[in-house]
Amino acid sequence: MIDAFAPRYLYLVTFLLLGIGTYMMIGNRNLVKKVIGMNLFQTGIFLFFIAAAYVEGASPAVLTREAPHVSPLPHVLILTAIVVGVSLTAVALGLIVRIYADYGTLDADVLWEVRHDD
Amino acid sequence: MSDDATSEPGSEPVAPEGSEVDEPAEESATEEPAEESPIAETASRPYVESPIIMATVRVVAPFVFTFGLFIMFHGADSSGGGFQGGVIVGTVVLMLGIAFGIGPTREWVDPSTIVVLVGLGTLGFVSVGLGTVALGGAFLDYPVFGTALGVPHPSKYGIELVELLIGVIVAGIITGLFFAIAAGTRGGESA
Amino acid sequence: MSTLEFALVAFVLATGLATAVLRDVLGSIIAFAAYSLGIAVVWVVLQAPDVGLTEAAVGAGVTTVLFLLTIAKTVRPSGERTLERLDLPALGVAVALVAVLATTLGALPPVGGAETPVATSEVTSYYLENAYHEAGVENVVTAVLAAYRGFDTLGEAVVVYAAGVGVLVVFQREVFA
Amino acid sequence: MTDLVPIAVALPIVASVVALLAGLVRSRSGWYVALVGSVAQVALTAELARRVVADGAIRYVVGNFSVPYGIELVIDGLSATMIVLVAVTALGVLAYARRAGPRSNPFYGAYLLLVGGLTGMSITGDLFNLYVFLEITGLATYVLVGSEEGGRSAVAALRYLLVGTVGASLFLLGIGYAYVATGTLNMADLAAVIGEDVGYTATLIRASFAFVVVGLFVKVAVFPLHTWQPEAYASAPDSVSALISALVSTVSAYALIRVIYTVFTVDFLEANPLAADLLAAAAAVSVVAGSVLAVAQSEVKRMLAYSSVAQFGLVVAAASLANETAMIGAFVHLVGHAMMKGSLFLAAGVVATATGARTVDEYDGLGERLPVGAGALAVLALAMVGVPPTLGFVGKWYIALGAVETGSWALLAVIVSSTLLTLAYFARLIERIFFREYAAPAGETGVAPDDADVPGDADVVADGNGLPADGNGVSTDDGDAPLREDVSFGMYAVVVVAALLAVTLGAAVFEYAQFVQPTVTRLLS
Repeated sequence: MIDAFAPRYLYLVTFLLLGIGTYMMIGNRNLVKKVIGMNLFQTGIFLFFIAAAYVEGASPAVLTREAPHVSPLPHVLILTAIVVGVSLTAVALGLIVRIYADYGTLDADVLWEVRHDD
Repeated sequence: MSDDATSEPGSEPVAPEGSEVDEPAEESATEEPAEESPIAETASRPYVESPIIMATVRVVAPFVFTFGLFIMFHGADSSGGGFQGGVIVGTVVLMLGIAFGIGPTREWVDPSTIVVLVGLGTLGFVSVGLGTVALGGAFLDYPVFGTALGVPHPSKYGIELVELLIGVIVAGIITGLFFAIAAGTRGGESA
Repeated sequence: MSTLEFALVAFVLATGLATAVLRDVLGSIIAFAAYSLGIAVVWVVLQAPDVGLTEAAVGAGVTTVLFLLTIAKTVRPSGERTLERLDLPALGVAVALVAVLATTLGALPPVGGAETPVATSEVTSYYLENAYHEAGVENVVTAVLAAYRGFDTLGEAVVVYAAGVGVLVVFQREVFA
Repeated sequence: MTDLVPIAVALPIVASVVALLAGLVRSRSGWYVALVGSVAQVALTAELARRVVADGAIRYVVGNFSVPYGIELVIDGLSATMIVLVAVTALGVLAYARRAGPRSNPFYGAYLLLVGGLTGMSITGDLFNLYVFLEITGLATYVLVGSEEGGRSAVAALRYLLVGTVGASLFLLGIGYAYVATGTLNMADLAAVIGEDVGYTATLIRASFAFVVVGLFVKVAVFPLHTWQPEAYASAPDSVSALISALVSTVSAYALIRVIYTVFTVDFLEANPLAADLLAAAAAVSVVAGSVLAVAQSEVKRMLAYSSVAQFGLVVAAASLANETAMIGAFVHLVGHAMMKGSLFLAAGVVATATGARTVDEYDGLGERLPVGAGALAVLALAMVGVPPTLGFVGKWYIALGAVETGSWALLAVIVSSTLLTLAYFARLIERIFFREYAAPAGETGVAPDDADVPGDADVVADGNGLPADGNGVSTDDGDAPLREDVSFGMYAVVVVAALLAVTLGAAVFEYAQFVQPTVTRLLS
């Protein structure tokens, strides 16, 4: 059991981060914290890819370093995904600033109420 | 690594700002829209007026800027690249904004210049792809620069060019986002 | 796994959890910045320095500043409590998700193994063998990013551009003023 | 010259940047840039579609690399359908947006980005590249939803952003599982490796399938993952509601079909009958729940939004059958739904602009007050219900035939009941429009007449007529349209042309079926 688990514990960390992110997006009422949760959720997935690329004892995928190298492809994918993540965060925060200017609150529960009164 | 250079100036001085603003706004959590009042005042007011921070930023900014450029071109042969470099260059403007106030910084970096930079960066990237097509290769087919224009190491310089363009886009957007979110909304006027 | 690695992962999980349970948004943001730094170090430990550098610049740097600017523009819930009240339905969903995901744990290849499909794949070895020869750069990550998967990177640049356009649309402006 | 393939993505992006930069020189110039860009995009995609008809599928590798290493773009019959649909719809909605707005240049920047993102999603043959374009599309959609004045659209956009990001992230996690199992990302290569080396019943492949499908279900808005959708459609500006209701879920559904059948293949569904059953079950629930919720809405745009939840259930049901006829039906319905639903939103926008009516109750006696708008709306609604010989009927007919061929009687029952349920919510609307008396509430006179605008719109007339790029030289019968204040001729023209097309295009479906037949056969082999 432990033998099977130990080499894969990073994947479990991925899952836990996804769990925390999910909890924050649903459970936290403050919109900013929901966006933080979204970031945690995404980094959880990044960990999945980077852990998959890792090879014990290998060096980074730079050819001046000696072989063996870790796989560069997941790193490239995650670089792109990080950029996507920060772009989404920026737009989300822009929306939050506007919501606050209009409603004066960032409480998701209150905002749903306000919306239904429209 | 660059962690300290990028995160430190950001997190420290802005922090007290949050605690100041929240009091007047908290009770307006009802129907009343908060209008412009908290926004207008924060946008015009410099963040901190600490001479120490101003002096530090004045000294550090050129180095961080150079470091950003270095990272931007460094990606070919070791870690780094346009995106990371662009972020660091953008951080310089953030530092200036925090040290000298957003208002003066915004006058110094003209807002429409940022839009132009970002637009030209994006256009430039697409044009590299279209350019290789025009030279008879595939989309983003860098070796064509070598066969058609005689550029030595065409792939390497193609990659560096793309990294530079990404750096320009990213630095511009970071600066722009900083200004835009710091300024907040502007009533109902649609531009 | 070394003690260092273990401590690092524990730090990441602890700061991640702290962002969720701290009621004060500022505290949550600071915890998130610490979390980002921690995870950036994890990337470096896992031999992904490019990703580490980006995470440090983006997660701990830009994202944190944007979060701070946002709460400076908005409101922090007043601190009558330090911790958030536990939301049971959300916890249920989160636990269910983790449980479902955990069922796949045994099927995943061990981390760090040299015989995983990722490490032995034709694509990986092709990149490592041909990057210098075909793309002319020593950093294979850069070669794949800008050359082999240049179209993705164009998309990435467009995403960044889209964020800029998006914020302009959201604020109904023409320039970043 | 196959280089047109990446240019189909590059062109809208360039146009988007030009629209943004033009705003610095002259504000409100974005619409003209978008017009030029969209016309060029229609021409480009039409040319690509013509080549697919003539020479079969086009495969293109960006950067001249070889296949699993570089990113491959593929245009076959189905992706050609999508890119033409995207381009034509974007152009059509532009004719409406000329007067209706929003008018800022960044808005049109985002508008064109959406076109670029959707085109990229349609033509990519690489799983991760699909994720990138999914996110470009997502970002553009979120901000377009949030482009309306007032807080409501911002709240809806933020909610959409959070839910949509979770969907896209789950999709990325699904890619991760597939990548960890195979070490490759090219769709065709993935299919080969999964079939030969990994096996269809491997846990990682099953997990990958589950996450990819759930992630895309969020984007398609299948019940119960649709929660972002009604508010997003209802609170966006009318032109945006039309554009995204017509395109975003449609291309996501296309991506779902593409991933299921190109990456996992029919063999996966055969090896895992439970997966196909779950797809069908989700579809059935979506059809019923979406329709019931639509009946319960009082706001017309929300009703139309819930109707989409139901209609996409139908498409997913067709996709789960793995049958050629049903698959053709799915695509006919995707195209038909895009056209009809987009136009219904535009028609609702025309009604709201001219009379201020936004709820079902306010539609009383609309037939007399606004005969053209109400008439077009009614025709489109009947086409959506599936009254022969409309486009809506033909799509459902093909799907039903597919269900009969595979002996899926339960799904057949769902399809038939979906027609009745669609009738239930649209009949309510039509009854109010034509069989109720208008009781003017005190002080309500619609929009005050301020600017007379007919001459200024001469150029829009041309766009309205240029819209149906797919044949059928329909002349707009607009003579009787009393142009009310703020409803431009272009707005009327789009809606009327779409209504006519919804009725007449049903006849062209047979030729379309012949066109996509080879692609569908290959997809399902």
